[in-house]
Amino acid sequence: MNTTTLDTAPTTEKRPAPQLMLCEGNEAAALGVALARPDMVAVYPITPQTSLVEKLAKLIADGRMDADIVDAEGEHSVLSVLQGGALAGARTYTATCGPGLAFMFEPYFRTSGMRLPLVMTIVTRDGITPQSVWGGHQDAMTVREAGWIQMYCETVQEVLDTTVMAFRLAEHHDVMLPVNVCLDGNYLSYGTSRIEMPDQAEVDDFMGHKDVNWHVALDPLRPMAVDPLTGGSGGNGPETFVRYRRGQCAGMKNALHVITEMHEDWARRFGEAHRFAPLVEEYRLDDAEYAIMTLGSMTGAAKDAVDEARAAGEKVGLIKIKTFSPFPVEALQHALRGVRALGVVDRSVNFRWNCGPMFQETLGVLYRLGRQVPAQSFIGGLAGADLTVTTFRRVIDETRALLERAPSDEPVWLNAKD
Amino acid sequence: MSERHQHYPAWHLKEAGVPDDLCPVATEQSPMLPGDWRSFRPVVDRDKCVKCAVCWLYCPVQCVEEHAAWFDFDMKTCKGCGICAHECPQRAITMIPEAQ
Amino acid sequence: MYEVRIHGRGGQGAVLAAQLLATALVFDGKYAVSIPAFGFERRGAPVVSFIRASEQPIRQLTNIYAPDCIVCVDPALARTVNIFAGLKPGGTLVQATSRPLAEIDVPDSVGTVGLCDAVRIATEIFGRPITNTLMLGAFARSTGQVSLEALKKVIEQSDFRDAGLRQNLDALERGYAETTVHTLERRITA
Amino acid sequence: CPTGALRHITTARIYNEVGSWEDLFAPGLAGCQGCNTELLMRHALRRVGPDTVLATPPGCVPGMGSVGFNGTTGTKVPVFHPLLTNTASMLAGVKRQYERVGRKVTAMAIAGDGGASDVGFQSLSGAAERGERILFMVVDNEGYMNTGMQRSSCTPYGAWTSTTPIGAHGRGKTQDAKNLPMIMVNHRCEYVATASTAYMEDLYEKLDKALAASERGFAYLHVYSPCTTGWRFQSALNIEVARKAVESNFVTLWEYTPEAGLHFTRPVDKPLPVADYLKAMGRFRHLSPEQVEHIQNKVAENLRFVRKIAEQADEQ
Repeated sequence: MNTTTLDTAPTTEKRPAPQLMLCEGNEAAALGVALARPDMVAVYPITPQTSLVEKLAKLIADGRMDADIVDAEGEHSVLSVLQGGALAGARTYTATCGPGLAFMFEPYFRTSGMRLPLVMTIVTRDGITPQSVWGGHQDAMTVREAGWIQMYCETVQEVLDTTVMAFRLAEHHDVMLPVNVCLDGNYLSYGTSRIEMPDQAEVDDFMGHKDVNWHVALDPLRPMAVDPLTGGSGGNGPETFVRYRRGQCAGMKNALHVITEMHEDWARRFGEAHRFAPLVEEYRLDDAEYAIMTLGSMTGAAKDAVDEARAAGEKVGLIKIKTFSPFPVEALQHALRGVRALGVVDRSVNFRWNCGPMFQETLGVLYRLGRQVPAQSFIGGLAGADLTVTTFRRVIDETRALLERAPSDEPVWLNAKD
Repeated sequence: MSERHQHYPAWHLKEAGVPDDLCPVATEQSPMLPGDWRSFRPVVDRDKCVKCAVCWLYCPVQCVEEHAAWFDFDMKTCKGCGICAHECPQRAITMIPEAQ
Repeated sequence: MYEVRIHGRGGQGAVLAAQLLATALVFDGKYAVSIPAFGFERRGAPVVSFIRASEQPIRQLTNIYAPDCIVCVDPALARTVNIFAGLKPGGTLVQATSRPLAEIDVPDSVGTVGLCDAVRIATEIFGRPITNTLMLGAFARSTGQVSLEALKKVIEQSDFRDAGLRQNLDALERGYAETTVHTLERRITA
Repeated sequence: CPTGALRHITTARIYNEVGSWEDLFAPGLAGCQGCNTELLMRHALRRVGPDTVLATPPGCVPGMGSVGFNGTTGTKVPVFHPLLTNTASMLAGVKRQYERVGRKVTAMAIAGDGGASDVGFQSLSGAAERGERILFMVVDNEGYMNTGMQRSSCTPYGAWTSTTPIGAHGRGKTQDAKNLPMIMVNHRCEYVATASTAYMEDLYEKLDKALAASERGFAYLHVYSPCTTGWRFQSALNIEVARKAVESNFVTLWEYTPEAGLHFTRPVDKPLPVADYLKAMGRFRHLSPEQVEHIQNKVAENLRFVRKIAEQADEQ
């Protein structure tokens, strides 16, 4: 977005009184989708995503949303139908989680390779085995290397707002990548809270012109072969393949500043209730000696725990990751600048490193900082386990202890019996 | 029916301003010609050919060309499979070895 | 922060009641969050849902372990579930029951009891024991945390699949009117 | 027609009608010498025309370069390489969006039997159930020929493939072929037909009907396509092998619509023994008399099964 648009955006004073309502996270995602006016949604029900697609179906049945809805026979086809739709020019959306995400891995990987600007909510779910239908980030974390942008939401309002923004991000010409809005199964998907509905006309203005298949199309008026075989050990195959891969990585990198600009534009248009940290949120960090790191809906309880600790004189702050893919290295470097001990809470497991995935990614950022910061991986909230203020008081206590002693190589399993 | 058979011109990414590192696509037609695959070539006996088009109907590469009074083959693309010779009802086509 | 835990059985609308209550709290100008507990909720199985209300924005999206109030929409549930677990000393119990206070086993942590013969009233109104809207009326009467007007507005805006608006408004009003509230001063010993 | 005169007239008629229409594939494709699939796809796309989006899942069709290699394409209409598993669903999305914006575009698949009957069957079945408006053509060469002749569920009993080899314990495939077109009939598609490149007039008629049906619902065309390389016969004999398959009733040609039911389009009154067909190919060279008998019985059973449904349609 250029500055002209920002300057002409309506000011807070002119804005009509926001429409207050109460809804659950899944419903907020559906309302965000409706605001973004997609042409096509494809759905397949799976816990805890189901109420989201039910809401979409109802919005369409009630005529409140003008989109073609495809009840496909499985997630693999859900994403495939949308790829076809996008190649014919449709703005497209779906939602899934856990086993459904695993089932769609083949078209999932291809979506980013074809630079199709799909938006898909992952209503995060743990598992696949031990079988669990409850929340956890293992599904979304497992597909980290598939080239999608992933943003994690903390509140119901953030779900709604991020869902709308995701479409503009995906379709930005410097990005052209599919986006996952990650919304925690259970506590956020079914959690009901007060939100403000953005104004449709203003959202339309924010979204701008739609053109999702300017770069690749299946259109008899623009004949082309889409996704021909590329590579091989001879000729121009490998360099052709590398060119596309590098292009994907460049799109990912570009996404960082597009996400930042977009969040700023959004907050300017819709007001402070709609202001969210785009990449990394720094909470009470300014004079903090040590910090805890969170992702997604656990952050609310963690902030309350930080407030309690602060009230008791502790110099603790909190770092929340909003954008996980691309990983916000520079923003996180900034957040970690004065931190002398760090506790990172993950709701999933990195099997290779015996720690949480966000913890492992953060180690790379600390290396870039050139600082030896004692850091501890905490793993909790698996399979729907509740991460409460009490849990985070423990995380804070154990992180403070790192100021005096070395961290453990083992993760701290927050919901374990021991 | 005929409106289905209008020709659409080729489309070019570069002219449309699309970066070449976005999505793997191809708009240039493959220049490959398999005429050099042949070890036998079809030869038409023009006196026998009645232009029944059986050779055209069954030619996998569709390299049959119509002439005034007979059908012949485009040797740039003929792979020399011999189907035309085998199917010709007039026995008007013979497969002969390509010259060494 | 005011925290409520609603106990019921699958099919009785405890989760919906929590959402309706949270909405009414927002209509009263408060912030509110409701969270259902997650299990395999099937018709008849014990279920629970949580509501937080505050004058300030609410950040915690978690279950509630030390509620200010317990609403139990099923008369027999207390026999199988410890509905009083974690109740703050002097907290409120809002119970659907046909029995008088003397016949109800109430632990010392309870300071206020609201009783409503919800099954009987629901059967009169709906022909079925749908007690959730009735018990919202009972909650409003027992705690004063939410206004009857806000609850009415919520019900008027809701899309009920199985019962009419008039019936639900009746249920709400009768739940409010026909609840008896008892203050157990002697028990507040925290 | 014993004199061949009838054949002369019909082939010339097809040529006169469609011969001037453009071949919508590049002149050079890397199909094997005498490839029946290449023959079929060139005719089919010529008939269907340029207002088409073509999907060719992994297999011989893109393998011969129809979607191209490293920046060149082998097709003049928009063509893409879906996954082996999602051809029907991707096409459904394409077609739906063009319908939404009011454009008439044919969504067509040319898929192999493996990608249709095995790993791609779920999306095929789902699209057929939803009545997606697609022309789905299956090229049945009875195996995974592009990867080197492995068994598919459409491979017939007894056939050698590289995964049903002949050895001390192996005697070729031990199961009968899945009857995919009959399964599609049971989806009550808008149109289902079987065809053979040996019967081009029949094939063209069915392409016309399938194309029209694909504007109303799911149109499914199952074309038997002998594979000179995988079935082990000389390339020049391709059409003869295809013809013998029909003449022996190993393959039956019929069409189905929900209104008219199922009808044979080229019934064979005096079929050849199936052995005459089997002998034409190296992949059946090892068959024991018992195996040949099994296949002959299977041919009879298949015929009875299809006939029964055709008779039900006749009674109506």
